Amino acid sequence: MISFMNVFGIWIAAFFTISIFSFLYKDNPFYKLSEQIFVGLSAAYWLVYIIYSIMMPNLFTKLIEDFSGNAILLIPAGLGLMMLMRLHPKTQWLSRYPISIMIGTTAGISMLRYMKSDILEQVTATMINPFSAPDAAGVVGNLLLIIGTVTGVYFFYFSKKQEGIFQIPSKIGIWFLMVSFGATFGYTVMARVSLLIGRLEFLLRDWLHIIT
Amino acid sequence: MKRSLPLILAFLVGFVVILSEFIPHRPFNQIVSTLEQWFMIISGFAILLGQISLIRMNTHKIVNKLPDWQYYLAGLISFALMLIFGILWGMQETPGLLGSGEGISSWLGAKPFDYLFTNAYMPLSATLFSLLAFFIASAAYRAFIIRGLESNLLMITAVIVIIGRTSIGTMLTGWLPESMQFWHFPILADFIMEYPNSAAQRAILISAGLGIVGSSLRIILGIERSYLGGEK
Amino acid sequence: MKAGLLIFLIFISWGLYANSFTAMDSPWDDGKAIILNWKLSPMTRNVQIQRITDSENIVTVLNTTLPEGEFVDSALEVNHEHHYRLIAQFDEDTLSLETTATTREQWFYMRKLGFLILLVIVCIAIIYYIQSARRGKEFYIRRIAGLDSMEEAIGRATEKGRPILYVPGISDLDDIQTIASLTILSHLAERSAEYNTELIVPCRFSMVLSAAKEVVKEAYIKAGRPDAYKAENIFYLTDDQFGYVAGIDGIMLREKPAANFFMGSFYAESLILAETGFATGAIQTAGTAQAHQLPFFVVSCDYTLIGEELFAASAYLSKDPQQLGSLKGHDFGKLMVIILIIVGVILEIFGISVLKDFIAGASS
Amino acid sequence: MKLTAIVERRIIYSVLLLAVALPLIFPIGWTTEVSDYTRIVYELVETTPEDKVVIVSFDYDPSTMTELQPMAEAMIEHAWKRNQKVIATALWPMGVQMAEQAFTKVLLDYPEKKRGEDFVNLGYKVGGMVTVQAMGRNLMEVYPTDNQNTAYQDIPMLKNVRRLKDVAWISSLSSGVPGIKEWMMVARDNYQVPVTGGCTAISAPGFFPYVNEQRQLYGLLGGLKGASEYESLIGRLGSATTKMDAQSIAHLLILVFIGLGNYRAFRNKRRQNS
Repeated sequence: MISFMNVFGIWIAAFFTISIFSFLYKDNPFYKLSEQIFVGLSAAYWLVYIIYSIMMPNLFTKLIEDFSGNAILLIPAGLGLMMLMRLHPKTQWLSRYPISIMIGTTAGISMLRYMKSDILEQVTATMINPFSAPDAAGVVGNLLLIIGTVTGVYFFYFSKKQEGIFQIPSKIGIWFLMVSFGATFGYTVMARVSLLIGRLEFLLRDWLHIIT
Repeated sequence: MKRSLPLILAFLVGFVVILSEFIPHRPFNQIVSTLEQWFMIISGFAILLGQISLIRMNTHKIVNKLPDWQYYLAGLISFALMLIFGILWGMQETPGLLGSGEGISSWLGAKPFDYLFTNAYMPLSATLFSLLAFFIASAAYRAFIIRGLESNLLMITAVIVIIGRTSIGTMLTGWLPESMQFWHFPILADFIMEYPNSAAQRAILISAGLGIVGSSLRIILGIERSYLGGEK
Repeated sequence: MKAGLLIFLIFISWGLYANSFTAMDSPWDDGKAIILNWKLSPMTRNVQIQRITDSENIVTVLNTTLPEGEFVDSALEVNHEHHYRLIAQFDEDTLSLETTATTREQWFYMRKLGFLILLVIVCIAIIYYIQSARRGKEFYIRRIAGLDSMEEAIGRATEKGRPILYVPGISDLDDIQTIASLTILSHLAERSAEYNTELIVPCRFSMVLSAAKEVVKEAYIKAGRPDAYKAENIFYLTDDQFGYVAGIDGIMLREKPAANFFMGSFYAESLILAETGFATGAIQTAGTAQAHQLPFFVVSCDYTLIGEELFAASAYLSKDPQQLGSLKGHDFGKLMVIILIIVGVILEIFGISVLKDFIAGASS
Repeated sequence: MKLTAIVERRIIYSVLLLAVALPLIFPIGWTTEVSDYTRIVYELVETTPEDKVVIVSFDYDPSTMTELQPMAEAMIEHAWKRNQKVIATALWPMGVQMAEQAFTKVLLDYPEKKRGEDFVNLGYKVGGMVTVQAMGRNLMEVYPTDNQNTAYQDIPMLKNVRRLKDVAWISSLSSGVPGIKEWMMVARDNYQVPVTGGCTAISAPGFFPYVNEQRQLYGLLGGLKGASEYESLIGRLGSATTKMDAQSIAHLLILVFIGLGNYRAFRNKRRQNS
């Protein structure tokens, strides 16, 4: 039976694979069906996943095993229930408390994290001696790195009319952005084609057995 | 009151989080991880809101026989199936209400939840992801056009990096002498990735970082409050 | 006899040579580290440092040949006395030294001083400019094409009698980009209420759904059209990244929105959304600070808000003096960053790393 | 002839689909220039004496199988060719099945290799870096049995393998955390066992700096390209080579599309002008 169910599973997978691909031609009943099944399955998947991997170990198991030691967890549990009060129009305003606590946390954490890793770390990484590189290409590269970073940051300067001489660094900044966009695009092609190869490998090998 | 108390809460929480970054002493050094855990638990409860919204919407469409209602029925059924399987027999090593369902597992080769995961969810997700290969091709065809200096830069670097990443690049310029190695496609592509690309990425990170610091500050100070909605 | 004396003298000289091994609590930290210092005779062959924990378990924390040095033993128990033993091997002899130290947690991280100072400078600048904006000072803001187009996009949708699709990104409320996106949504909702154009907002997370509902409802009330607000147009699809995208693709194909907005945090799915939207002929505006996804929006959308432009949007759209003041504060930060980089590079060229180390302290 | 946008898209999609599918069915076997990163991995395996025991760790799941599975197959084949014995471990739960699949595939060419004597699958253990640390002290405590429930002490090839120090090299095929970095930080830095491995093309640039003088990583296979280079070194026309052919053709095709797009834009412009 297992082997039959295995083969059956592969046929299901092949059906969904082809249905999603069919979307590239045009919208059709197979895609519509797969899309809705996908939405339904995945919504339930994450619900079950969150119950077993987050709610059980972090809340329920802890409260059941040692209630008094983990009584503080009643606060987030209470806030979670306040969130659910949204379901009733009369009690909807209660959900503002959990939301504001979560947004306050987010704001605090983001402020620190981005100041540290996206501003200070990037700034120190740019503080280099451009002439310390072993070869000419390295020196040119380092200079480009410094100029690109500075002009790029300047491009985002909003509160000054970028005219005349002030326009030049901004223009250079855009060039760097464009080079970077092109490079990122080109760099990603391989990874995306790999995904397609993976699906075709499934269809041709596991389903049709055309290749080994 | 209904409006100002949440703002005060957001301020207090945000301020304490920032303070705790600089204070190594207890209890401050545990505040952030505690709040992060709370966040997980609160959003764990909140997920039900979304799911209820999904069920309501689908039932609405099915009951009123709106266009394509059959597909929404299929969606609702697959939602229920996955949920029931998960609750009854659990997922992977976690048992459900009825234990791990050895009987049904030996028949299917896996727990029903995992069976659906592997044979329906995974292929759906992977195939949707793989559509990117097609879209990257059509976007390249349409957008990488010689027009002005900026779009040329975009196109030329993309072409260099695409060539440099595969064996085509090695074949095309492999004959270059040692002194001109810099122009060898794979090396040139690496150079672009390492220097001009990093520079622009850094500029984006730094300025967006400032935007985030500013927005966070406005939220903590209660200036940015649209997320709370109206007064009533 | 002479030989014996010689050996004795060598022995004495070892003794005289200040073989030292000290341990001290690492200052200004969370009390999890101890700094170990040793200074031994240069004839040392090998040095082993062991931590002797309470249960007589002996852990070797370091093995080296250096006769002197410093080592930081970290991830230790807080406010606890720790015992260390140093075993030094000479050519024929071994020497064992012991020391103890107590870890202490302090009230400030000294290494984060640079971080704190810069953070405070940026924050004070932002608050200062907000205050001066409140007092009536006007700030200029340069043009952002992606936002000027919003009007045009809404107009087009109204003309064609088709809805507007707004995707608030795929991150939860724990991403500031999502919150920035909700602020933009509030402006857009107000405009679409005025034009009486339908607005569809699919959400990936329940928290975002709740906030988005509040935001849109408020905007409709503000525009004086609470009757036109349709709660069912703001809905949840699924928590799954690609499931969510599949759902949005379906909406784009069937509802045929005339204008698509993708604002917030996006990952790999950016191109799927933008290309499908392009195929349906919608006018598309995107905005994200996710540097890796920007190229895909740039090639497939009509307008793209790049990086910080997403956060500048609410100031730009509302022309609210406080928001503009805050933006001026960000610009101050940019100026500071540019100056820091230039000064840092010049100092580095002369081999001075003080500034770099001071700032880098925080991230280590 | 004027094509509508929809027809153009459909043509692009069909051509791309064929361009990727055909090389998979009819392998071309283009050889590529072998990079140093790959050669170092090859030489490590090649110079390890016979009868040594080695570890291949499967730290990935089906989502990155396209790139990493060929590496696993090629490295197992190479080790067997040199008569080395392979232990499979997994820091990712799905890695266990990945290992079984890889062994099954290579066994087709090496039917004489026996489970327990030439290879063993110890299975998945949770914990990442901590687990690797524990393996450094005592393998048997971490893995009392293999995935077939055979007790550790009853597995012939593991008789002289007590801890990580007793293996000749470790290869982590890694698509994230925990993965190659954890192996490197513990097995290489603490126990001085050569650590090598492979990762996806996207994450490779982050790991190449570790392939340095100190050999923090003993070479690295970066994505399909690395895997196909390895296959060409051991003389195997494996799936990485055929997939790399598909990659190269797809890349070429995208370049052709860019060219055609420009031609079309150029023609449209001329038509507008005239």
